[in-house]
Amino acid sequence: MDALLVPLIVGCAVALVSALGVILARRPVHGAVALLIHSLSIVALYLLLAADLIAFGQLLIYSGAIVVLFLFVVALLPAGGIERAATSSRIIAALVGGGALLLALGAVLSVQLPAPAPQPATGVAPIGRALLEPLVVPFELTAPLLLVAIIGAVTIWRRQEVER
Amino acid sequence: MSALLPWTWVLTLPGLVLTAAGVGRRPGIASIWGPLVMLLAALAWFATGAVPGDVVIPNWAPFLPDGSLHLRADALAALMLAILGFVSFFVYVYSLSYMEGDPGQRRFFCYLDFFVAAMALLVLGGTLGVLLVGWAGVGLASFLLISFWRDRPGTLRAGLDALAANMLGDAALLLAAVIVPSGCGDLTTLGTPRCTAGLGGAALLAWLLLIAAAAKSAQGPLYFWIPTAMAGPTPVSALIHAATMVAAGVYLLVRTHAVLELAPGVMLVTAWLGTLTMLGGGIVSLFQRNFKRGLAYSTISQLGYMFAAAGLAAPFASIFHLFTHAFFKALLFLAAGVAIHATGGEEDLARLGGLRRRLPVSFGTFLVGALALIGFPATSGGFSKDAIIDAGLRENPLIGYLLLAGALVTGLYIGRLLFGVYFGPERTHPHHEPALQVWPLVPLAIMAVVAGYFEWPGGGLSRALTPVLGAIEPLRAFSATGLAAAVLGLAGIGLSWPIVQSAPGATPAEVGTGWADALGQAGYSLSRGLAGLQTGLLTRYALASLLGVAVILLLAARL
Amino acid sequence: MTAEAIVLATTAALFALGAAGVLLRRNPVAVLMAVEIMLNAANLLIVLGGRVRGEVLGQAIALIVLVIAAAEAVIGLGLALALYRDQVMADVDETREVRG
Amino acid sequence: MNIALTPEQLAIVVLVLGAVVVLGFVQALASNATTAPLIGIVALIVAVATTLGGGPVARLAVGAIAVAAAVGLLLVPSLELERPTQRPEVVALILLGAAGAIALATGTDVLQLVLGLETLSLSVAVLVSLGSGERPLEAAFRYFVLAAISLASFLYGIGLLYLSTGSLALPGPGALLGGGVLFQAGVVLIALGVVFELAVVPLQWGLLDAYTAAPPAVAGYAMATAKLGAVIALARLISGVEGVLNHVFIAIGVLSIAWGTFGALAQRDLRRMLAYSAVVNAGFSALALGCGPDGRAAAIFYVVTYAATSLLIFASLAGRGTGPLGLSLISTERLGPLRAAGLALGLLSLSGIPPAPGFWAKLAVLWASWYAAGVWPTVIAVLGGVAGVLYYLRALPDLLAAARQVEIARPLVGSAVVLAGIAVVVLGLVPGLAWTLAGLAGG
Repeated sequence: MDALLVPLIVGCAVALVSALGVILARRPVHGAVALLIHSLSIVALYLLLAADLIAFGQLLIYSGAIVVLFLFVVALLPAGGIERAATSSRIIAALVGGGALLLALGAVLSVQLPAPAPQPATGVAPIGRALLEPLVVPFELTAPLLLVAIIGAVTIWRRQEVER
Repeated sequence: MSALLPWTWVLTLPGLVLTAAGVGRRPGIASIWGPLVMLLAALAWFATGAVPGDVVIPNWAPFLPDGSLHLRADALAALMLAILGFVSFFVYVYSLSYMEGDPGQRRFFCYLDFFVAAMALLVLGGTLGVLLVGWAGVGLASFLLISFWRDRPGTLRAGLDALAANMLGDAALLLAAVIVPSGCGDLTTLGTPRCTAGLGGAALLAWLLLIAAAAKSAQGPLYFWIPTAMAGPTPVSALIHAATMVAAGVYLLVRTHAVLELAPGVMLVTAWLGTLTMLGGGIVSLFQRNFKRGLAYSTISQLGYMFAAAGLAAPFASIFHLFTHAFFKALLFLAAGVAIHATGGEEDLARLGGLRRRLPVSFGTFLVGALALIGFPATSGGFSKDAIIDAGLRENPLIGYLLLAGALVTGLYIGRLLFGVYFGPERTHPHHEPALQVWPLVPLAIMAVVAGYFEWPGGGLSRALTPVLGAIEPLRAFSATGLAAAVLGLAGIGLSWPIVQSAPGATPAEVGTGWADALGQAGYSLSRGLAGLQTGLLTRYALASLLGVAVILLLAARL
Repeated sequence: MTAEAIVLATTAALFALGAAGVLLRRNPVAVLMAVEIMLNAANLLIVLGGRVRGEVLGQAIALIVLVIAAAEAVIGLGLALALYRDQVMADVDETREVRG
Repeated sequence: MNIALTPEQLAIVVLVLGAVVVLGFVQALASNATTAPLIGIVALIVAVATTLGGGPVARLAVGAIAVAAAVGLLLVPSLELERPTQRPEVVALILLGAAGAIALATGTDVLQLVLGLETLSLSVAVLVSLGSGERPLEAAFRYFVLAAISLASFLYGIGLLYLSTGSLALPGPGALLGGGVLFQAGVVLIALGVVFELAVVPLQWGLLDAYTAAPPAVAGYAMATAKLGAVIALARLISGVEGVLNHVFIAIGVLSIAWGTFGALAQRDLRRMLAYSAVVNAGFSALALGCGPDGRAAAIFYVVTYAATSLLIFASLAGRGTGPLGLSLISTERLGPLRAAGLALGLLSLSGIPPAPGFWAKLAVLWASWYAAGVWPTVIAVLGGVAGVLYYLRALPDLLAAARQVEIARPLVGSAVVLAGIAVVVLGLVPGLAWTLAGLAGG
């Protein structure tokens, strides 16, 4: 475990710094790149936590699809979507909101975690079995969700299309 | 008959449907039969032996302490139904002429039908839950009828004022209906030890009932809505804001007098509230410029008498005065309506005058009503008011003498209206009195004179009501107090002549309504401020939501 | 300080950072990126849960949550683009017809 | 693999299949306004039929949500869309949203809850955004972002719950004893995630604007399904962890009643007033949810009556555009007798005038609240409840006066008004019926 501690700390630090980059970048394209780094650092953290499959999922779905989608959208923005500098009231709001949340979560999370149970055999098969046995209903319920997302994206995009 | 009486509240509903559907060449003609049948049903019930009968459908609203659909037919309900049927029938007939040509005439009759149904349900209700249905229904009907002429300024505001006052009463009654222990809610057993065992006991229940009654009957500081309610058509003022609905508060106190008697403090408050409202309403009436408002304050004052009686452990005197008052006050309003209608809607006392020659029937019946109002011996008011003053002198002499003094005030204000409108120089040119408006006045005038003889000398009314109200002291007719009250009333009328001569129509006065206005203003300002927080700024929304989540998380998970 | 505690603290910090980003940014797309950070934090917590419990169930849950996050991003970006295209909003606090 | 579907899961499958069928013929259905909604209604009827043999929760949830979706579908022909040919897609979204609401209401673990919630909330966001004009789009985006934040905290709550118990099941009775702080925090975050769909203070902001700007035909559906799903889900969630959440729900309930009442008082836009009224009514449900078993039954009873009433009101307003609707303009709106009567009945029910169902539901909540929440919450709720007459009934005199004007009625809109109206009347005259069902589902 100790051998893991240093890379883990590094991974967490990268994740936090890149997240900071996302929220501080005035150019959305910079933000998207920071989001990519953030996503990759999360991939690393998953690997360190011995969650291999989900690490690959994150890499494919998040870094590969979602972040790229963000980059596409940013490319479509007029003038790169650059925004004005944040006013002081906005900064205060961010500090207060983030701080309050951190305080509340900190108060909750300051408990002793149970020692990790022995790790199960890794591999794809157990996860597949978990998805199809205890989680079969949630797994199936992703179908209507994705359907809504697809129809939604198409209809919103065609909302302003000129009728022929 | 006892099986049918509980269902008399549906009698006006066919009329409502027919009128709304456009049946009848004269709009509203299909509606007038419901009240007549209601009156006949109530009379038939008395005639066939007055056998009490209840309709109970248990578990109708199972989430209430007493959730049965309970309709009670007893002497008190039948008496109220008879009053309601009698007055409303003649008001309907009168309205056929009064509302003629109004584009909303059909709607007017539909509202009236709805009102009568709700009022009948109110008096037939056997539990707090059923009572509430009628209670809120009459409030709604009152709002719709006050705001009936939407093209006239201020009618919506007047209706909302009435709603606001009613709302407080509804709140009190609603609370009373949900806080009684399980299985309670029957109006006749509300005073039993089991039912007053809840939090707050009998005192809390009595307070809630008193607040509800005071709001409905415009007592004390809650009177503010009645004067503005006069914006509605005059037949409405006669039926709802004089004879029946405003008396529902008195009815409630009488119906639940057992609870009131368990809370001596609340009794005393009720008696004083009634007495002071009686005096205050009478005095304020003296300063009104508007004819109908002058009468409205008179109603407040007379309801004060009834409240005082209820607070003086004399429920029969209270309900007896309710009975006689319904006739003579409806009569006064309808007679006033003839004058207002004939002068083309003139209600300003400064512009009315000398109408007795052109409107003899209106004058004659108004005079009869005025005499009954001051308690002239041998008229209906004479009997009922003496009963209340006697109760006062017996239970609490100070209140008794104040009630006696009230007779003088009564004479003063009604004399002022009588002389101001029907005597003096003629300032308008009224057209004739329509027959349909005049002849409903006659039976009301007759009842205003003879209603007292239902009790004296035979004691018929008190005998019928004994099963409901308990033992009733016999009426002492033509007593010294009665004589004194009559003399004071006549003196008041006499003294009012110089007042009319010197100051025709003083400045309009509304006393003690400032708190309601201030409360309303504060509510609306707060409302605008609160709506201003909904800024449409995503950042603000997100900040507020996140702070909310953080606070709830801290409180809930750490406590 | 165990590895699990460090990751746990990181999830809380990431969650708060994402929230702060929503409050800080004006550009709708940037706001959505900040939301993605919050979703990532939640998913990291779930994976950590699987690790602590010693179950593969955590990873399976995290996979489903990834799907939810993807659906969320698609609709969010669609709405943001529609806002741009209609010239309704380049700043989340700029246009506010619906208020009061 | 052999999976036996429960009736409510079968209903979800039916609805999704219905949506797929409609989507398969988008091009063919785009020109005809009525065929797609009718296909959807057939799916809803089949879905209800499949749950007739299910438990009380399934029957109540599927039945009520199906009625809400059916009214929404009947209003599709008069829906104010920016692009009118998108009606088939709207039908599919309504069916899928209903499927999500059913999953939310009947889900047996928190992951099902979040998936149902997300399906519903995305479908609502998209439906709102499709309305004509810019107002709906703007409101939909705000709603979406706030919903996304709420989703993130919901998922974080799932993480905490899983971390502390290793299980995703809804906490059963006694779960509180074994759970620590992490467990409690997880449950609170999950509950707040569901509460978001109720639009109670302090999470009301986004939905308030969405209800205001949404096309009326969508607003009724969105309000009814979201609140039905959320309240039934919360009633089941809370039953295992009363101690943690009761105070929270009583507090946010009372706060919402006061907030919504004051917010609505001075409104002169009928639509905005109805949005604030949604906050008040959500407050009553939330208050009831914090009041023990009787309270939970009252909450379900309340939300059923509220759903019927708001469906009736928005069905009566369907086709009125997405702009503000001045209270004083009602008389010139030419609603016609049927819709004026529907609107009047709906407003009367909301204002708690007996014997409309809104009155009974308030009584039920107050009764539970008096014993469980105490004096002051009950008194505030009573006052907030009766104060409704001041803003709901302001439009009534004009409305009734205008009722005789003629209208150009679409038969489907008329049948939607009639369907919702029948629901309101039945709930008003036989309040015991819904109460019994709610008691079974909430107990």
